Amino acid sequence: MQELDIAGMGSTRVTRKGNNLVVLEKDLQTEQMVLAMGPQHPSTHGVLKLECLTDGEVVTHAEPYLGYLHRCFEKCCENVDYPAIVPYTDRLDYLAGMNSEFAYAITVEKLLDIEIPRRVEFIRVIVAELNRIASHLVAIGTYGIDLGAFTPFLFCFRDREIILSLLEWASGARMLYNYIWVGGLAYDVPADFNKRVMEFVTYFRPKTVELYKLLTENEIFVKRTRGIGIMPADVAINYGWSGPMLRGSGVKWDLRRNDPYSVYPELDFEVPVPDGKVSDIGDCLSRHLVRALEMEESLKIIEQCIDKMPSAEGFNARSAVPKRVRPKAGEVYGRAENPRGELGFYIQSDGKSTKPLRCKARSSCFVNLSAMKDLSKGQLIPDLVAIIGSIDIVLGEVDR
Amino acid sequence: MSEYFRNIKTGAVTIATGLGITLKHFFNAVHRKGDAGVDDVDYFRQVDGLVTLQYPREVIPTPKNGRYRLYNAIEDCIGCGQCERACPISCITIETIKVAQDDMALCGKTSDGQQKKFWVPVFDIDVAKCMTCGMCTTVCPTECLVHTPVSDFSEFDRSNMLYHFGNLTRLEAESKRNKLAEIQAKAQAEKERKAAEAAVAAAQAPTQEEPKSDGE
Amino acid sequence: MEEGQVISQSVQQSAAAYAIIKDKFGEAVSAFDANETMPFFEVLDLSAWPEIALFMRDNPKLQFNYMACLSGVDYQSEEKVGIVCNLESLGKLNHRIAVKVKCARTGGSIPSVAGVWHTANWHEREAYDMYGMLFSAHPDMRRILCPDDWEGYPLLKDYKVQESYHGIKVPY
Amino acid sequence: MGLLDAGIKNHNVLVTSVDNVLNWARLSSLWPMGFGLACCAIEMMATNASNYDLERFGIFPRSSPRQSDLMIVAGTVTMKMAERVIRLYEQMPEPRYVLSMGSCSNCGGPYWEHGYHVLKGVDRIIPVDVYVPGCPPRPESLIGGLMKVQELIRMEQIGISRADALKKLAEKSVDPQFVIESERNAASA
Amino acid sequence: MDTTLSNFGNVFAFLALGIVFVVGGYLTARMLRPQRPNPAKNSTYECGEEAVGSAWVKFNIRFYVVALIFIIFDVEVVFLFPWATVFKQLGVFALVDALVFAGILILGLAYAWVKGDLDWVRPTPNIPQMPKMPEMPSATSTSDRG
Amino acid sequence: MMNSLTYTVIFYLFAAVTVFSAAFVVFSRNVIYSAFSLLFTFFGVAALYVFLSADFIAVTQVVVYVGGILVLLLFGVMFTKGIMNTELKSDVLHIIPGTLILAGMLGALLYTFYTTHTWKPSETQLHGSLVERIGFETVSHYVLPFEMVSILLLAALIGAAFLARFDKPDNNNL
Amino acid sequence: MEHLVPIGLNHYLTISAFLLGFGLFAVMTRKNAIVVLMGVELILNAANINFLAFSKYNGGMGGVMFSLFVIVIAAAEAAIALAIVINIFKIFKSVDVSSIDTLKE
Amino acid sequence: MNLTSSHISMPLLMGNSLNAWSEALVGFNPMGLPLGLVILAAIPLVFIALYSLTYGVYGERKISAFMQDRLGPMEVGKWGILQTIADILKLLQKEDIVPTSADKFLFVIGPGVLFVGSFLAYAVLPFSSAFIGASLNVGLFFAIGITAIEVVGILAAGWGSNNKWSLYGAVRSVAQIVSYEIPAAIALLCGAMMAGTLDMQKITLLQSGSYGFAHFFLFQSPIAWLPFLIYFIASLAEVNRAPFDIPEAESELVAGYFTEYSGMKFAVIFLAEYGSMFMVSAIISIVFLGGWNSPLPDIGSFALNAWTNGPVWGVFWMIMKGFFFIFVQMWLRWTLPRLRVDQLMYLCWKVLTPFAFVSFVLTAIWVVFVP
Ligand code: SF4
Ligand code: SF4
Ligand code: SF4
Repeated sequence: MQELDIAGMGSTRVTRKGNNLVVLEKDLQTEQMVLAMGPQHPSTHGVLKLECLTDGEVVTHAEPYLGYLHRCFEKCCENVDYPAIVPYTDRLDYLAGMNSEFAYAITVEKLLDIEIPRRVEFIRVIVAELNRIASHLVAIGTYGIDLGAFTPFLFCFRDREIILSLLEWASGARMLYNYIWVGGLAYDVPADFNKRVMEFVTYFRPKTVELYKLLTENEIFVKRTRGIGIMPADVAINYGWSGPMLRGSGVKWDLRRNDPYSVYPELDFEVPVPDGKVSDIGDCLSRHLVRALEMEESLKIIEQCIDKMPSAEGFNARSAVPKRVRPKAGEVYGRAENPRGELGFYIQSDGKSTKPLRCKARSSCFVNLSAMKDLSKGQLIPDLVAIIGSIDIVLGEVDR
Repeated sequence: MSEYFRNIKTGAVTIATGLGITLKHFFNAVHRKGDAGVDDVDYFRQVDGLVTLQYPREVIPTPKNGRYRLYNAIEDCIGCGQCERACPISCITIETIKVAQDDMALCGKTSDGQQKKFWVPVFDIDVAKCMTCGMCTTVCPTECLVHTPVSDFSEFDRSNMLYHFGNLTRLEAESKRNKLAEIQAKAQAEKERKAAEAAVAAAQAPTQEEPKSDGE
Repeated sequence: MEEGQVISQSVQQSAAAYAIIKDKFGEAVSAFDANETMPFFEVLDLSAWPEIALFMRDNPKLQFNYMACLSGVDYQSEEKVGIVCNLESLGKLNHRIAVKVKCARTGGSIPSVAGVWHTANWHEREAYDMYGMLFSAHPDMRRILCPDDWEGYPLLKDYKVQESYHGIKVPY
Repeated sequence: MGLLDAGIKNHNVLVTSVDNVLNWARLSSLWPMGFGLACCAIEMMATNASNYDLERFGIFPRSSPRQSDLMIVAGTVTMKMAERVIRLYEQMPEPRYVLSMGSCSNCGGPYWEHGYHVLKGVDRIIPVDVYVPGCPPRPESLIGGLMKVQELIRMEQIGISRADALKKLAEKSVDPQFVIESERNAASA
Repeated sequence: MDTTLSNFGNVFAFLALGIVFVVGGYLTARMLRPQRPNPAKNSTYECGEEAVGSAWVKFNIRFYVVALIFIIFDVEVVFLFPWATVFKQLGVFALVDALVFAGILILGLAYAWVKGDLDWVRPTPNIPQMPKMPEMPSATSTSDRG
Repeated sequence: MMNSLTYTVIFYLFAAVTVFSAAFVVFSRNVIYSAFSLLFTFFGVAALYVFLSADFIAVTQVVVYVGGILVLLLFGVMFTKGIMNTELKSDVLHIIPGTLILAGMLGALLYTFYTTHTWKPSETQLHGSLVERIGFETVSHYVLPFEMVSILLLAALIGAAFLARFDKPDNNNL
Repeated sequence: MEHLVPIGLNHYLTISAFLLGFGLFAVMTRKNAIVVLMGVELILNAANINFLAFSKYNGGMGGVMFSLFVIVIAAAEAAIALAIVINIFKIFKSVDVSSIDTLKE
Repeated sequence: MNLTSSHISMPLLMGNSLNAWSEALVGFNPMGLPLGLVILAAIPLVFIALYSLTYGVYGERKISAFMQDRLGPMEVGKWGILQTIADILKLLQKEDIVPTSADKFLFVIGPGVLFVGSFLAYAVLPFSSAFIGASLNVGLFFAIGITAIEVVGILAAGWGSNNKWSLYGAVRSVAQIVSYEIPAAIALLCGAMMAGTLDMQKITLLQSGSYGFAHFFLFQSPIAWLPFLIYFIASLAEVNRAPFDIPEAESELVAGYFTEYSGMKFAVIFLAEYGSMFMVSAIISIVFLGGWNSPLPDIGSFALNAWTNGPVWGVFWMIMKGFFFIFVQMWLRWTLPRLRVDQLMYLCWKVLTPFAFVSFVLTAIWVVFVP
């Protein structure tokens, strides 16, 4: 039994019994209620559990409980070969499988020190950016639902469906692709793929505007998110935030720019950060805006990649794929910019086996979510929902 | 005070914009999107309207390379076991029996003319476990193990999802196994005899390697 | 590292950062391992680790304000478990370094750095959950992913999964 | 004790037609519990969304188990979650159905071997009516699975237990091996 | 004459019908539905968790203030409705009367507004801070040195 | 012609609802039940007003008592007591004197009612609808009370708002 | 029995007497301040019934208007009284009327 | 006691305002129980009500689907029109769970009180010149006031469930309904002032005329749109519709005060909710948009208005107008995010109530000075 020091709770004493908070002594002035939000709750995006102490509508303490989706990724990794880990990485951040595969592939390639054909790199960037758009669409759509707007969600899913069909056409699966392999790709993209992607880009641009008008600009939406859940930049860095979350706090930090990999250095794109005009820096609205603007940047990247991509002639997507992945002994920490932030892999190889000795996934959601406890103190329940939504967690990655 | 009225105004204006958008969609509902798949040239030329696909009535074919149900054209399977080794989650179980020399013809060739050297009495795929990653199909040398784009195959009973592709019935397998064992026993006996002979005649060339059959 | 190999710029930066730390803490830290993929050093004096961490964060020449990752590792052959921290000076000096800390395999404990980087809080809990090392002075040392009453530390190399949990069979 | 509980033995025309109406109502208004666990849940959401639109069948997710008829176990059930799943299942009013969606909830899926913390099949804790394979199952497969649930409901009768109905269905159903056989023949043809 | 009464008789009929509908619905359902309660089924729903504590706690007072202000204006409206039916015939005097009446209450509203009683009190949310290093108990640093 | 049976039955129905629910309010040990059964009392009383041809007052009764006072009371119960059902029970003081007074008073009153014949009420007919009459009265005979009501309400509003202001965090320690 | 069938003034008076009695009983015996308030409301309702009954059976608008004012007063009283009760609760942690004697201090 | 109520010279439940339809049945008075007749007379009304309620649900699902590029119910009956019937029939068969820790009594009566409250309001809605349950002198006031009963039902349901989400939902809901009742009532007061009566039937009659819509109160005075808008917004809040659906906010409170309800009790709550939805739509169309009057004006010799008026047309117009507002409610619902509770109170007390007072003063002046 451990007594918790929970600020702002007056003389209410709380203890933890097993996995639950128990109110020991009630302060009669404000009686706190222990409220379990999740694991089955519409706004916890899966199976997160938030244990809240509430005083009326005010949340005085909210603690995330994880592990309801702990799927033993790291244990599985230690038991399968390097290439066979790829499908498991898909299942980390299942909304952005391509990006996870990408991060894993470049990490192992770093360890293996191999050269990748240029066309592969471009295809990887295209599919990863497409998947980033798809993932942001889900983030934005579900954020709409969290705040009570249902229609934007369906519009987002409608457009996401197109991306999924494009990716399925390329890779054979809709969500969990196993497409980016260590050293290459599973297959080359279909012949008409580039054309169809360009068509998608032209199709999608007006849709983002519509979405922006329907949701982001809506006064109610702005009022619900502006100034809520403010995270100062230095604390955000200290929390290890990355990706749109960190950029939402005004730090211009994007691994595609700041620790470039693949062909990103050759591409021209902006790293959107809030300017404090429409939103307060570091609040939920900023994070939402960053995501909304990033979709536009991804479209730009896709266009450039399709322009610059070498032709398919004489191209073999698996030409650099090693027959047997057995890296030399050593350790590596590789990372890539996922839609949710920095996805890193720490891999330790003993140089003998084809299985990693240790493969740890540093997941952005896990890290981003860890600030939840701090952010939620003193918020109203609706604001709590707005904050969780703006963190945009994917439990598969949080719990691994 | 002006703040107060400005708030009311922005609220009204943005709400009206939103309402306009949804109303546009509402009136657009007279159109329905066509059923071209994304691999179709016309995909992005379809009208903007209701996008719903009425699945059991209308179907957009899944792409050719779609990875859904696994299917093994067992006639082409040479029993090499690569797929089994490649599967990260071991949902394929293979048992092979070495084909006896005189059965070679019976066992047949793959469609590209390769002689099959193994009977595959057990080729079980547990599609309930399979994560459709495609590792097995990419390693298959004869491309007999493929993912079909058929995805809709739910079951009331999970045991129905264990697919048996083996090309021998249990009885046949039994007899083949016995036959092989016989041959092996004979070969063994031969070997022993030879070994004995060798022991007798100290300098003699070693016999051919023993064909060994293993369980899998 | 091998002779003659070109040391990339980032490794040089890390080496420079290491030099500052070495200056300050001397024997408490090991020699620098300047490999290409993940240059690191090890903290030999466990109790100095939070101090080193604080120094690394706050020293104006180091400013490792960002902890990218903290992974637990099982060094079975050495009879040790440890952590590997990937640190970075985000947006400031842009150099990176990895730090290793090891402790005894059973009943070992490592001082917590959750007071230096918030990130470490949950990561240390995860390392505890997976490897069983304690982090002293950690504000909230509980299991994080596995249930509280889970037996054993799953990522240890010699982990045996329990037969049943709350009456539900665990293995397949 | 309601009609649905009663063990009516003799089925006359009236009972059968009442049966048919009641079953029709149940199968036409299957409200699943909005309950997403993992990746499969995203596909479930995609199925609910515009492109496949489960609402066509009257399937309309509710967030409280009290108002739902169907539990779609969409994703990996872990040991930590298992008890919650049981509780949520129990909190659903009868008649209730369970659809296991995806390899993970069928039998642990990709994690069946090394996933120490993954429940190897949700049928270990709650009775499952229909299994939908896939990882994740396509929306089409989920719809197919839901049609299977409807088929099951159609089979149920007053005084006939779920198990009996399943047995009947099993008699009716085609051996998947047979289907595969024909698929094979088609492929070779 | 007493149309009031007869009309309220119809209202009563509606009341009776409403009750009949509800009770009838419950009874029909009772005839049809299965009833297999068990402790787990009858436990309180709390997102899949075991419910901790009861919901019957003293609720936050904020909603109460709303009801307080409401009741005052409610009574005001009660007075204005009869007035509304006749003021046309009574002319300016009645108008001024009611405006004074309403004016005084608007004063009350203004008072409450100025005093901030109409604001929904929101607590100041916590803004995350940099971590603080705990006091280092040197004893805890164990002797296992790497 | 006159359907006195229906009339009487319905009257007794509402009378019973009123009296029994009022009794329940008083004798129930559970404050929450008391409060909810007050709904039936108020509703029954409103029905009695209808029988007394006071339709407007009846609706006012529903609006103010049920919509306002009852909600206030319910909130009051929820905000003050709580925690467990058992704590909703309220103790009773002075039962015996209370009962005695109740019985005595009731007896006396009823005796008076049923023996007094000096009340020879004559039914009077009201012309026009009651609402309009009330409307006229408020701005003619009762104009002063009418305005006083607004002052009273203003005072109540200010008073209640003042009292309720302890809610503010800075006043929390009162 | 003949008293019962044609509904007259006495019926209303009887009902109001019951309400008054119950109300008084609550006010006198119950410790919970909120129940006491409920009792007060019952008494006010009893008064109202009488007003309206006499108004109906004696004519005139006085009773009706008075009952209206009674309702106003009831509302104001309930608002203030409950605000006070809640304040008392805040201070004394109880709505038990008998335990609030510290008021003297 | 000589006080026979002989003045009640008419059968109790047979006033002259009983509509023409039931007057035909007056002579038929078996066993001295005309009450039965009235119930008979009310049955069609009940059916209209219930039918509109249930089809409100269907409409909502279809409309939302079309706004979201979906098809909506399709498979249950042609175009899914049997969907709602299937839903209700299904709910009838569902087990009815009463949680152990709930307060049984309150849990059971909660939905009933809620339903009766919302249903009673239908008694005073005129569906056509000859079709009204009870033509009360105080009809409008009654319609406003009866919501109070719903409030108690909601509190009973929320408190009785002993579920935290339910309690939050109930308290939020009550606070919301109660506060929005003020602007709503003042806005309707403006309508009553223009009409000079509270009788719904009379209000409607006052808006009839050969110019069709021009007689509607909304177009009768230049300020009528203000109370109209205020009432519309406030009524959204009163029936917990988006953007004021915070009591049932799915993403926050699971299902609000009916989280624990299953089976028939849930169906009853569901019906009550949709019932109130139609009710407020009907009230707004009666007070501001002429109720059962045809909006079509006579154009020259085309007596469009005269042709499209009459008892049956009345029902048609009434239901059309009601559905129009339901459509607008859904349109808003499927467009807007949800407000937060403090914003909700801000909107009520600081925007709608002051504007309601403004419209009250303006209307009063308009009515007195502009004949
Ligand atoms: S698709 Fe993947 S999981 Fe399935 S059998 Fe093949 S290798 Fe195994
Ligand atoms: S890899 Fe292909 S040929 Fe080899 S055993 Fe598997 S299916 Fe047969
Ligand atoms: S079956 Fe596959 S897609 Fe579904 S939850 Fe499991 S891993 Fe994810």
